[in-house]
Parts: sequence; structure tokens; C-alpha cells
Amino acid sequence: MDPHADANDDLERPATVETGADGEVLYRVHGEPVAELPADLYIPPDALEVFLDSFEGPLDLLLYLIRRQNLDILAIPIAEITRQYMAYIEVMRALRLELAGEYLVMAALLAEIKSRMLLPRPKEAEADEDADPRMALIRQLQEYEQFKTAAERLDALPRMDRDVFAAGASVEALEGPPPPAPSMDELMEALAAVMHRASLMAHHHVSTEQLSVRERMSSILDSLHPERFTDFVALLLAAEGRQGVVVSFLAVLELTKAGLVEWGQSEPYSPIRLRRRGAAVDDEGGVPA
Amino acid sequence: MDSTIHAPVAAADDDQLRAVELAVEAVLFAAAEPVAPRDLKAACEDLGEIDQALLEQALGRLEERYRDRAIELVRSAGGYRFRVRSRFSATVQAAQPERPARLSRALLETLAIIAYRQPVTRAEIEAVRGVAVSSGIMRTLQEREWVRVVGHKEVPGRPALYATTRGFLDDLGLKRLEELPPLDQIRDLADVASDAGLSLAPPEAEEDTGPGTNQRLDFDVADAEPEPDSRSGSAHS
Amino acid sequence: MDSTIHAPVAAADDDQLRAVELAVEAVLFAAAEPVAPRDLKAACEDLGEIDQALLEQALGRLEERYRDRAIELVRSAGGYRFRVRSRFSATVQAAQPERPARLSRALLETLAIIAYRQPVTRAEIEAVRGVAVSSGIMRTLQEREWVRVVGHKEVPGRPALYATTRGFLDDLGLKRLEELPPLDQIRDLADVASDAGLSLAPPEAEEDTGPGTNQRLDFDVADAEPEPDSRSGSAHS
Repeated sequence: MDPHADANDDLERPATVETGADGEVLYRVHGEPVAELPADLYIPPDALEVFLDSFEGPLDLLLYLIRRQNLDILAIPIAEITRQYMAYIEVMRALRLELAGEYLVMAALLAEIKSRMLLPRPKEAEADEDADPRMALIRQLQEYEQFKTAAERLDALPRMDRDVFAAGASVEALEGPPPPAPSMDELMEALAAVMHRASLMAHHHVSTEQLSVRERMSSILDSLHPERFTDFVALLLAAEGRQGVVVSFLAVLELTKAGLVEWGQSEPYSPIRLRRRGAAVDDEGGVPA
Repeated sequence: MDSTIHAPVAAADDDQLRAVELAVEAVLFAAAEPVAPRDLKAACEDLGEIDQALLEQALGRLEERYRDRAIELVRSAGGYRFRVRSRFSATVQAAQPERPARLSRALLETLAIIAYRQPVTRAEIEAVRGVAVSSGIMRTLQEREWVRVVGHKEVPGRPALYATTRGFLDDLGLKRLEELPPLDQIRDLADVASDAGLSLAPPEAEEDTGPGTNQRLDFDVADAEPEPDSRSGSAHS
Repeated sequence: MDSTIHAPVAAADDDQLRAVELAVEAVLFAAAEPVAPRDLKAACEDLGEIDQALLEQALGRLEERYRDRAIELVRSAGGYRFRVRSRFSATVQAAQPERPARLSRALLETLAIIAYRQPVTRAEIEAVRGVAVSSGIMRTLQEREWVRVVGHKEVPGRPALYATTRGFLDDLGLKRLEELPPLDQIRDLADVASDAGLSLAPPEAEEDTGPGTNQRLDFDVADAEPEPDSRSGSAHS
């Protein structure tokens, strides 16, 4: 890594990506082309982020660099691999991709190993594995690869609910003491745990909406028929007043948005009617009302 | 006694009938709830043209097959399913070493998500939980009559849409779903609990928090596919 | 062909065997999870003295009974269960098209390290992977009941020690941890020392560098007691 490049530099002099005359992409960092970019590094710029995402960390990236060239981990050419690794890091930094700290720690480690390899080795230490400054890294890479492979094999095993399915039967006919009822605090505790977990994952947003609408969605869906249209007005209860109408209306809109109901009107200004989307649950004669 | 001309035809039909019988058997044993005839037919799509008569013949054979067994094929409004015969009630109970006094965490989480996100499919529940929901749990929730199927999403496979029932509210002592604590309150509890490593204080279920203060879980399920935690590994520092 | 004296006895045995077979069938279909042999015996306690041999005979008959069917009787770490035969997986998937989300590589690698290195701390997992393990992954693994905390390491901070569960083996249809695919051997430096032009002593396991290069699969979960901490007593307080 360029020892002069620090984060502030990056911000002030953004890196650029240009397309050369021959269509080749040129990466520039601090205005200087990234000279050390190996010819086989080329990655379409828009693919870089995906590319980075596809690595599980610096060990994974190193392993990729080694394996791609059919090199033996045990004989890892530190100088060459370090050069390639640094080139990747530079490009990622140049593109301002968020880089986990571990990648930079590895860069420092590689640089250190490289410099130690240049030092003359004391004779008496030659038989000792410590004599090879690459040893610890080699061990780490071997070990990581071992588990990376194990993970792939684990994923390939037939798994319940994905590849194989349990066979069960309903126990509805059975008699017995009543099952424990859910208590409110148990339920809330479980929900809190789900929410906490979900908040740790990207893509999950929690937004507000009236729970009464959710409940109404279920009851409307349940009362609609897939073949007959029902008047929207018939879904309203006078006793619920204005708020009930609003809730029902919102519920119908939500159901529409989810593609669960369809609207119909025989002619302009005639009553709005709706039905559940899709054919009857049952093929012979439908469900009993 | 009939002409030999019919024999090969009968044999071919027999193979198909047996194939349909086994396919239906597989689907019914794996299902969490009764399966409608049209969904059974759809599952047998690869076995050639399946008409109503053929399906009923296969179901008839299945029924016959399990006549003397511990389970039976039953038909209800929603479709067909296998059910353990009632005379095995005591046997099944005896096998449960100590009846769980508490409901499993997975079951409670599933139930809570259905309550706040209904009507919801199993895949949507799984996307929120981040882990699979077994057919067994969905079956249990329905058998305890806390959850029911209120429809099917019109996408391939017609996944069931689940909602909570009257019985669920009754068991919690609620009149309406909106009497459940609002989500932001639960979220606060979650934060406090995880910080302190404490169990959650029970929210005041009896108090009517009133309508309009509730929130829903809007997990953008469509965007969550296919790897709920794909980014969490490398992006973490 | 035999004397008539034996006939009634044989008949009685046969009745009992059939009763046990049906009881076991009922219990297995009613259970959502694999059922341990002792729970199967408990279910049959009204049927007279049930020894291991009789139970196994009944299980054998059940296995035979379903030989040509869409489901099969299988044994995994937690006990016995019925499972849809894998050749019908596509049929079941056609009927339940909502596939569970794929597991991320980060999660699978973490799970693999726990499976082969257990009991293991989070820091040890991170040392192998070279990156931080997110809380989301550890929670997901525990929520899925594939991983649990079996104790705490007696070092400053007393970090949790993680191990895989019986449910993990059940979900993979395995009886013991040893049935996992073996880890690749780590090659010795001596193998290639000459190629590399180096003269190095073969590496030996370094006791203090923590997780060594040897595989450790010395857990027999099948025999493990239900108490979560049974194996970690020494690691406790």
C-alpha cells in the first residue's frame, strides 16, 4: 500500500476511473495511474463492489490470489502475492469501497513479512520453522482453507426443510390436557428478540402502521369469496363509525397492494365490489360458506 | 376375463395411479395444513394428465392403505391431510417425557410475527426470523387454533396466508388485535434487555393502549432475499 | 408345522408386536422432531414389558412397511423420525415453492468451525476466519438451534464456548458428529520443502497457539444428556 496515502488524502483527491482509448479501464489514485495493477486484475468497475462482497475477508482474498495462479500455499511467493494484494486494496480504496479493517491489517502483515524475508537469516535458526517469516501466515491460510472447504461440504449435505422434509400428521383428533397458552410477556419477549435480530440485518426496516389495519386485512380476506364479488359497503359495520370505514378502506388498499384482492365495477358509479384473487380453494363445488 | 388388448393399458394406468398415489402421499406428509385438490394435482404435474377421477382414485387407495394404521386420511374444507387416530391420544401423550410447560421460542416468535404482520406467508415469516419455520410449528399453531389460513397468495405454489384467530386473542385476554403493545415499545424493551442481558418486563397487557398507537413490522421481505445476512460477514469490522 | 403349544404364544407376541408398531407409528407421526428410543418405550408402557429387542423389532417392521412408500423411517442423533424420501423432494418443493433462504458463506464458515472445533469461543472462530463474526450470525445459529453455549472459558472476560446441538445433526440427518465429512488434512511443510528450496523441520502441533491443525471430533452427541452443560462441567466456574 502506498504509505503516503491516508484517508484524508483520499477524500481530498478522489480517485478516478477512466476508460482508455482501447476500452481498458484505468484506475487513478491521487491523480497517478495505479501502475502496479497486474494485467490480470481487470474487473469491470461496477462489478468491483460485488467482487469485494464475494470475499469473506483478507484470508479469502489471499487464498483466491494464490489459487488463481495454481500456486502452492506452502510455497507462497510473498513478493508477488503482496504486490497483487496491494493492488486490490488500492483499487478498493480508490473506488472508496468500504474496506473492513482486517484488510488493512493483512496488508501491513504482508509488508512486514516481505521485509523480513529480505533480511539475512541467522544460521542456527535455519532448521527452525520460525526462520521462515511466512510460516504463521501459511498456517493461517491452510487452516482457513480447511474450514472454507468444510463449509462448502456442510452446505452440500441434504438439509431438513431444504432438501428433505419431515413427514408428520395432524394431532387434531387427539385428546389431552389443554396446551399452555401463550402469555403476553412470553410473546413480547419473543417478538423483541426477533426485532433485535432483524435490526442486525440489512434491508429490514421497521415502519409504523395501525395494527387494526392488519387485523382487518385478515378478516376481509377471510370473508371474501374468490368467485363472487362482494360489495365494499357490505364489509363495513355501522357500529364502527367513521374510524371503522377508514380502517376497512386502508385494509382493502393494503390487500390490493399485496395483490391479494381485485376490484370490480359493473359500470361507472355502480357500487365498488371486490373479490379474493385466484380460483376457489376447492375444485369440486367450493368451500362451504 | 377381458380381452388382452386392455391389459397393457390397464398396466400403464396402474403405474400412473401408483405414481400419483405416492406423490400425493409425499405432499400430504410434508404439508403443514390440509392440501386442496388443485394443489395436489399441481404437485403431480410431471406425471401426465391428472384428472379429478384419477386423483380421487389415488386418494381412495391411500385411504385404503392406512385403514388399519395409526393414522388416517381425512378430508376437511381446506383439503386433505393425514391425522393421527384419536385412539392413540394416551400413547402420544405418554411419549412426551414432560409436557412442555412453556411454548418453544421458535413457536412464540412465529406467532408474534403472524400477529403483527398478518396476513403473512411462511416465507415472509422466515425472512423476518432469519431462520426456517418448520411445518411442525405451523401445524401446531393451527391445531391450537391460534392461527389459521385466510387465503393463498396468487403466486406459483399458492403459499398459504396466515392470520391470528379469535381464540388467540381470547387466550391472551384481548378483545382486539390492536390491544397488543405497540411495536416501538417492544423495540425499546429489546434494546434495554440486550444491553442489560435481562429478561423483559411484562408489558401491561390489561391496559388498553388505545388504537392508533400501534406499529407494524414492515420488513421488506422482497429485498431480503436470498441471504438475510450475506453482508454481515465481510462488512463488519 | 410346529407344535400347537407354541402357536398361542406366538400369536400373543404378534399382537403385542403389532400394538407396539402402531403405537410407535402414532408417536412418530405426531412428533415434530425425532423421538428418542426411551420416549418410544414410554409410549408403549401400557402394552406390557417392552424391551429393546421388541422395540427394534417393531421399528424394523415399520421400516419394512414403508419400504415402497413415499416416506421412510430414519434414525439421526435425536432418535427416529419419518421423512419424505429424497426422490420425492422435487414433488414436495413443487407444492411448497417458497424455499428457505440460502445460508451465507459467513454463516456456513462459522458453523463449520464450531462443528469441527467445539467447544470454541467467538475469538477463536474469528482467528480462523480472519474477520469479525457478526452478532447476527451467532444469534441466527442459536435461534436455529444448531449452536448453543455450553460453558465459559476460564480466561479474562469468561467468553462463551459454543458447540453444535443435536438439532444440528438431526437437520443434516446425522447420528454423530463423526459422520460429518472429514476435514481435509493440512499438508506438511516437509512435503514441499525441497520444491521450495527450503530446509524446514516438519511443523508439530503447537500446544499454545490454540486451535491446532488436528481435527477434534470427540463428541458423541447421540449419547449426550439433555442437560446443555453436561460436557462443560470442568469449564464452569
